[in-house]
Amino acid sequence: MTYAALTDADREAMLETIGVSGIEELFRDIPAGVRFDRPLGLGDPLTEQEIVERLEELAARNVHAGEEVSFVGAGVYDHYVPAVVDYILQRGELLTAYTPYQPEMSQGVLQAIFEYQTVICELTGMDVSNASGYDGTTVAADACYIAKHATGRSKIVLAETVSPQVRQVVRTYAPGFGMDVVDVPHRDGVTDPEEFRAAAEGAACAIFQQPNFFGCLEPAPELAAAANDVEALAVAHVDPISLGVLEAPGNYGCAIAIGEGQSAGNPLSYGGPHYGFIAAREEFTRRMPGRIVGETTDVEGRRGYVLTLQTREQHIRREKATSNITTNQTLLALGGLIYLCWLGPEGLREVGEACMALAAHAKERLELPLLFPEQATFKEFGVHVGRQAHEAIRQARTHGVNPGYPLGRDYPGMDDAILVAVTERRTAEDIDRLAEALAA
Amino acid sequence: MTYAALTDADREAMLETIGVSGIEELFRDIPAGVRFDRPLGLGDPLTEQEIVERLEELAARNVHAGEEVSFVGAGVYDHYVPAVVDYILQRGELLTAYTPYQPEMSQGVLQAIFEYQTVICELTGMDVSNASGYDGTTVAADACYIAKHATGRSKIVLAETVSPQVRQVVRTYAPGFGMDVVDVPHRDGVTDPEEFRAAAEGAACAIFQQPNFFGCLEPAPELAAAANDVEALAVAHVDPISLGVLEAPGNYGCAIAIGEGQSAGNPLSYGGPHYGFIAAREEFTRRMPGRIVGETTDVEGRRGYVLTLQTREQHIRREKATSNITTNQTLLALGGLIYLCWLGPEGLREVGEACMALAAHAKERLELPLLFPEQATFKEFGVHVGRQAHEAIRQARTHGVNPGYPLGRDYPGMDDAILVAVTERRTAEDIDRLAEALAA
Amino acid sequence: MKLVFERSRPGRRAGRIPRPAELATPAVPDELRRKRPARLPEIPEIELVRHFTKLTTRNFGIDTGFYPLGSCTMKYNPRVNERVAALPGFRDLHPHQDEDGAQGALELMHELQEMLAEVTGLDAVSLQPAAGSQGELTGLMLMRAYFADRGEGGQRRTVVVADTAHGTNPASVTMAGYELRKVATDARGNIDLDDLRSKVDGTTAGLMLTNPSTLGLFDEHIEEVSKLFHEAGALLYYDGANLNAVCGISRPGDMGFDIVHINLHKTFSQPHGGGGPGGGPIAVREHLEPYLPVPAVVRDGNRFRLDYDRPKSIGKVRAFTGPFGVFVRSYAFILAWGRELRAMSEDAVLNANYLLARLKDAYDLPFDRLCMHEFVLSARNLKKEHGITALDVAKRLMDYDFHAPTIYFPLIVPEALMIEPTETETKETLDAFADAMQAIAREAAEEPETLKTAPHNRPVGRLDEVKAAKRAIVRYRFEDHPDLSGEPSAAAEVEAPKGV
Amino acid sequence: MKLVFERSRPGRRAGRIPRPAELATPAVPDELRRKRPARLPEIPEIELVRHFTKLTTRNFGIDTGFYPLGSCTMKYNPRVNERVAALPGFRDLHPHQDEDGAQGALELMHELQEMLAEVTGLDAVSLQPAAGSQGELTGLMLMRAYFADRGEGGQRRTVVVADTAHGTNPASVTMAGYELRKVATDARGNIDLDDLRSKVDGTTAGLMLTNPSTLGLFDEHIEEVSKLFHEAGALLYYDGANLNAVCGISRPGDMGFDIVHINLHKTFSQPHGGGGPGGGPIAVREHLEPYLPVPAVVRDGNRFRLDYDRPKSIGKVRAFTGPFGVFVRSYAFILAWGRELRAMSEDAVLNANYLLARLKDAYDLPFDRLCMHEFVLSARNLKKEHGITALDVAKRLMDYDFHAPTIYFPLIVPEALMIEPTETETKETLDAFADAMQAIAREAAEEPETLKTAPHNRPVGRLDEVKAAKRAIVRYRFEDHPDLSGEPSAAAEVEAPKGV
Ligand SMILES: Cc1ncc(COP(=O)(O)O)c(C=O)c1O
Ligand SMILES: Cc1ncc(COP(=O)(O)O)c(C=O)c1O
Repeated sequence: MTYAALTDADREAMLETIGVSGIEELFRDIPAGVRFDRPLGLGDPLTEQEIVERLEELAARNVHAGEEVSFVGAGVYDHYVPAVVDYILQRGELLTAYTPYQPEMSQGVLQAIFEYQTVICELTGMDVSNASGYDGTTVAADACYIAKHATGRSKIVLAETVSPQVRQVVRTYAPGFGMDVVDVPHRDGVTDPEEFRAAAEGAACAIFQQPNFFGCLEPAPELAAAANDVEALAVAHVDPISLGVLEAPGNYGCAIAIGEGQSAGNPLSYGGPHYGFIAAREEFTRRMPGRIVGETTDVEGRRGYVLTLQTREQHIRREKATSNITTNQTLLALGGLIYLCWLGPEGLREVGEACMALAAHAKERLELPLLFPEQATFKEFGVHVGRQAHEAIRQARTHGVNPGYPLGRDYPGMDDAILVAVTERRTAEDIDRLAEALAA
Repeated sequence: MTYAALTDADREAMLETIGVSGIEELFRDIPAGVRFDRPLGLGDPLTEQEIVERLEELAARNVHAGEEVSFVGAGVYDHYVPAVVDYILQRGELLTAYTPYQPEMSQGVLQAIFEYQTVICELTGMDVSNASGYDGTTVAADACYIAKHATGRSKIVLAETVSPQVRQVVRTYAPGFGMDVVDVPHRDGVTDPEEFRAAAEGAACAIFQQPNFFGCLEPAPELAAAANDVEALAVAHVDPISLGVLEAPGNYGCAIAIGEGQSAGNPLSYGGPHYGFIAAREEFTRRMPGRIVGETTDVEGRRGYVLTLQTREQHIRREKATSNITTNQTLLALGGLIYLCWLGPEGLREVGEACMALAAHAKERLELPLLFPEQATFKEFGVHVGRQAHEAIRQARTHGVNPGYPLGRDYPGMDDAILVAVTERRTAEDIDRLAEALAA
Repeated sequence: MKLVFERSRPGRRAGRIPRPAELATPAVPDELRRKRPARLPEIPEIELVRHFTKLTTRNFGIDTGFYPLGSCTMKYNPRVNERVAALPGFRDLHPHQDEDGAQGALELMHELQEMLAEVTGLDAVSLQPAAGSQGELTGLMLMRAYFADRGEGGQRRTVVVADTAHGTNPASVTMAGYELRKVATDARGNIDLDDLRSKVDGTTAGLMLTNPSTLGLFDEHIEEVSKLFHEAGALLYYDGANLNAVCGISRPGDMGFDIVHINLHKTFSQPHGGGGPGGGPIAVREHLEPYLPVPAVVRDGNRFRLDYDRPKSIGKVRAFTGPFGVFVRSYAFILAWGRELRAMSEDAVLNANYLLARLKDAYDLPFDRLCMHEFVLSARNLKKEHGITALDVAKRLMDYDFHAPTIYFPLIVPEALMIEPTETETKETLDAFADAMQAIAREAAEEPETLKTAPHNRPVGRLDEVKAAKRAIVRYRFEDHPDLSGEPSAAAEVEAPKGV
Repeated sequence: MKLVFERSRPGRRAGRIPRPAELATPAVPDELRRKRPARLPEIPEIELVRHFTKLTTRNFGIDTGFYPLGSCTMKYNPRVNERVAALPGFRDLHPHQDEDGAQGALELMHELQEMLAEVTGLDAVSLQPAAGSQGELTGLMLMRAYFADRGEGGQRRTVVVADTAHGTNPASVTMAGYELRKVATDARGNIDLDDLRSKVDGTTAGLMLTNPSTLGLFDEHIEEVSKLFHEAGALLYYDGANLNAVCGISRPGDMGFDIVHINLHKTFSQPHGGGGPGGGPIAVREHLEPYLPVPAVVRDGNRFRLDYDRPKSIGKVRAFTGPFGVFVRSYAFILAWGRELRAMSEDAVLNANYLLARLKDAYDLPFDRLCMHEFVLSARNLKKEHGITALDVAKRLMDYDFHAPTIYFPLIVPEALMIEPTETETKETLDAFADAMQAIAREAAEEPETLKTAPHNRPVGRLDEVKAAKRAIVRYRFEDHPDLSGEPSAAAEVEAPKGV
């Protein structure tokens, strides 16, 4: 009863006011046949101290990124999250608030979301962003739903170089949308614009990823042009951390930009909660899923912020809504906002450059055959390790180094390939250790 | 330049407004002979990420209380500090405030200190508490300074069972106060009231500790009576955690109660910062050192809080002040306040009882000769380990158990004795491990 | 107050990034290189902290005060949950970590699955969905997969949803490719059984129901309802948003539901963070387990692992195994209550009934029954008599330092005020709220203008939502604002004195 | 707002303590047993969080806004420092841990000692003192020990202190058993050399000086001053409260000082927490090292240890090795600036001079020189002409959302306003503050009542300090307040609406 607020005396007085004889009577509308009449099969209630002990015990059975030299990425990255982010997100006025339905009570979170939307638009070169999606996979499904309604078409084109999990989620959602998915195979680690155009013929949208899952730089402007040629919406899945050095999708013709926000301001947290972002050109504003904050004024003409364009949403449009999303990932998105403000334009460029420089160094230092030696990469790249990747990983981990992600898990024929991610948290010495661990 | 807020453009504009040609000119009043004209011998500026890496590296070279089963106490104790304490103390409005000189800007901290003072008075049975002293040692010196002025006498009597560090600090301060210190030796682990009375004859104050440094329960009411008999101020040094089960000093005739607050709401933190508390009977109010918060009203009659009785203090009374203290330990004291509110009267009793129960169990389970088998104890007790204590400790630590504090460090002839502290964080299984480690 | 962009000055910065000076950055091919940097704000860290600190003080959370937002279960969010979620072993664990380096995380998830199975009375749990509405969609996908597997895929086209349902239910039905059948509510607030019978047939895939409903009422005919669907070969989906009412008291599985989602951010205390995150695990009956998303978290003796080998699985609905940090908090919350969880629901229901008893004379009560964990009043009489709407009541409550209830929902109640106090509020708080609500009802008669112009002491007055939708300004328009960089003096930036 | 005791109700609680049920608690002898429990509040955790959250929102910190409290160096307190201080390896380290289990802590302290020695230009450092004023006292104890050791203990009885000195200096002199000799300030704000010569003789143990002084002025004759004392065989003590002005620019050791305290909570960014903690390490010249407190933190090759074997040591001034958590933060802060620390002091001095330039026409400037990191204005003209005091100016600044400067200090300046902006403020903030100060100077002439009745928008109006001292209510008087437990209804607890 750790969090109970009533005393027995309170309960008695309250039951009297209600006019019932006991707690049981409050449940009289529940048919006898569906009442639960044994104690729940849960443990003894624990005190705070015991809860912490139990959770520390479980946490200690994990090997976290601070306990080994980790080059694991593949969609979730160990970038540094500054202390200000944690601090602000822990402030109760923000942490313990619900969705800002009453704007006068929630100007803080509303303005912050408006700032977040602006930052996402700036990063991606788009006109409108929502307040966040669940993660980098579900925003891809969202983009397809927009495209379906915007184009009246039902084909989804997915480059094979898009993150496998994104592709799986799109495939899971597609049948409900009445859509089909077509894959475009990679050619030497990147997508061929001609093949992409051919596939996109008659498609609602065509999705590629930049940098792609292999870490390679796609010919993104050409891919967008290919989609545009055949009037499929060009959708770019981008890593926010790359957007200080790589061009914004809005600047090379994409209709929609989506991505996993984790790399910008969220901890690894075993895969969640993180935030997905989705931004689009102005014409898609009223097809966007989820919450959007807009600027307005109060009765005295003061600037203020509210949830807006709500006629898109499920609580008004119900079965005709642009999406069913309600709870999103606002807190994590605001982590992203604070992080990106902390970086500023210079910092964003610097973190991108630092990753690139370290990754380039790692490529050389490892002295292993590259998976796609011809391609430019950002912070991640594939190498052949000359044996089963999971075996190499297992062995390297005994040396305190986790070398990366085994690509064979998703791509047949790549059983000897590891995807190595190098963030600004890794050093030249770490890379030496990686080289030694993989050579061992 | 991590925390700089000015840009070069700002600097130029500002220098122009000032009317100087460059930064150097601002320092023209500094005689050439005392200017420093080389770069400071410090390292390269570090980024936040690098700072964290460096500090993590250092932290990893310590063995903290979560990494071994620790029974170390001897003045600082591993009690559980709930998450609410950390959270509130980290809120910037409190964390980054200075002493509340402008009460209208600082009602939060002022009211909280007023609440803290009340809680300390309640715990100790006293009438007035200040806003905190540095720690449990310096408040003993403070008590002596009060006693000197209140009695016009210059002898300090210290039971030998008072914490060695407290005694050392009193000895360090005494010469400046023009006071002498007399020790009263222990008899079988506690202080003899007759000897205490004899020593207190002509003394300004007589200080004992309850529970004492050996963990034993002193005949505190008799010691207080002994001091009172000869008109020396009776000063009790108490552990706040014990005051749910042990009588309050104010209720058995003490003039002043002091103590180390750490056990109530502060982390171990390698010995600081923690808070010392000092509370006294009403007649000593105007002799109290340091900040005191009082209740008042504003122009409209609303209740409010201010720093009060300031004519005691150094910024007004200067060389005639009751103390030189300015900066104290408010934040830590408020940690204590929040912790004690979290416990409530029931919780305070429970934590005391839990410690006693576990310690009593440990006494039996260890099957080692007790140092003072005749004495009742609270959460700590001494045992003979049959060899050099530091050797036994070293060995036990190789089994992951830190059995306690080697009493020989302070008490000649106790080289084979270890002071074992058992808090509510230890379990019966931990005690089994202790028994095994000491038997090994 | 200023936007963060309006605090920006060229050349300022907070964060810096270490970079080994010796390493060169490879050139990015020109056509891929960013040409114009994103206009992120340039501010020092002190300004960043002040800006976001100030924003939070313009926000109201459970930590600020009473937050009776119906259907949202705004209970105390224990601080210890934040402490444990921040343990490096959880916070810094990579989701692609080898299973043997993630045994603690896997065990936690497995145990949470078992806890949720016990509370819901069902057999198997997937923690993957990110929120309630994704749980719904996932549940409907399970229905599709189940019927497809049985060869009834083409036939089962419709899903029945109550007219009191949350908007996510019909929206999920559409997104899952089903057709909606809406069923009415009867005079006691139960599903109208006659109407229901006319909506269920061989085309029915299932029912989506919240029970207790969004009216805060337990459906007295739930057994008949369940029988009706099962006899038609259809499945029952339980929208678990209101689970806080019935933990240990009545289990969805025992009521006959086959699929349940649980909103971890409601019943199990995950803080909602101003919009999310949440968690929407789903629990299902044994025969639906094969269709659950992959990977499943399974136990082999003392080892835990991720099982991808589920040929009938619908696939993945989000990345990895779900919002793990949310699981840590919910798990910690359930540990705190343990087998006494029933007492939590009891107090939640008691608090709601107490408030109801204190308020039913001052406001209209459309369904005069004992409620469960929440209840719905109507301001229709205030509107008729004094022109005071539910919105006015909500705004006026702010002047009393309370967050407003949910309003205008459920849709079948005009001028609805949906009030959910949760179990963590004291009697004094409930009394203060009841007093305020009663005072407002009096004010409606005596000084209606005060209500219509409320709120009066928030950072902004009543905001114009229509204007916002019309103007659709959804990001800062740098172009409409002066370039502040060259601004000569800051005189203009002195905010007007707030006193006098 | 309510006191926490006024939220209490019997039987409520937040924390619970685990206790192995099988173990019996031994009885406490009756005469030692607590009879009546302390009246700690009884409240659930949600109320605890709300109460203390609300208290913090009634407080102003650096995180809230500009805090130019002279002599307090209210600079940005980096959040990363809180992160590192909370690392379990520091936070949960027992001070009696074996040295081999505390090598990281010892190394950190040793390195911090070296950093502080470098910044002060001295040879040895003790981190033990808990704050500046304890540093002072410790320094004076060192003087005593030093002279006693030289056989001059009886002779050296006096310590010279400037009339601009902080109150701690004279108070420390008395507590250390010395007699005070006060020395005057000359027309340029330096020590009056003539007066000084008359105060220094064979009885002099030393000087205590702040340089730059509390006027924010660097003593132009510091070399002569130092010579005078050293020639008299006396020692010089540097009150390091103003060290933020001179890091890397001029070092106390090079100025001739023998003992220095450093306020870690000023120059080195330890947050002050509404009153403390702080840190007051002292740095000394080699010949004073033997007298430093025990234990010393020393290095033997790659190992660090605590050295208690210092026969000439004054002893201990507080427990253990000092406020370790403060060291972690200050160390992290110094790492951030590194060898560029000089730039910190340069910006601090630049910011102060800029504000001075913008304000010296609107207020009286008693010493018309360039300042260092702070400066002192006087409101004496406003007082003479309009009856407006420094206090009125301070209170009125609150209406502009600024914390007030230090006022009525140093004592030699009537109606003093002592302003220290620190290096972490932007030019816009300084401009906004200067604009406000100028506006207030105008208001003093045009609408003096507005100032005299300020502040106008704080949770309370101007508070009556005289009444507080007279009534001396320094704890909650349960006896004066009704027992709330039996209170029938909470009607009385509805706070009045704040709007309308
Ligand atoms: C009854 C009901 N169903 C579904 C949902 C959607 O849940 P979520 O916000 O977790 O997506 C809500 C949320 O408010 C709800 O109240
Ligand atoms: C000039 C001066 N000296 C000494 C002190 C005392 O320092 P502390 O508060 O750290 O004890 C202060 C503090 O304000 C000060 O400003």
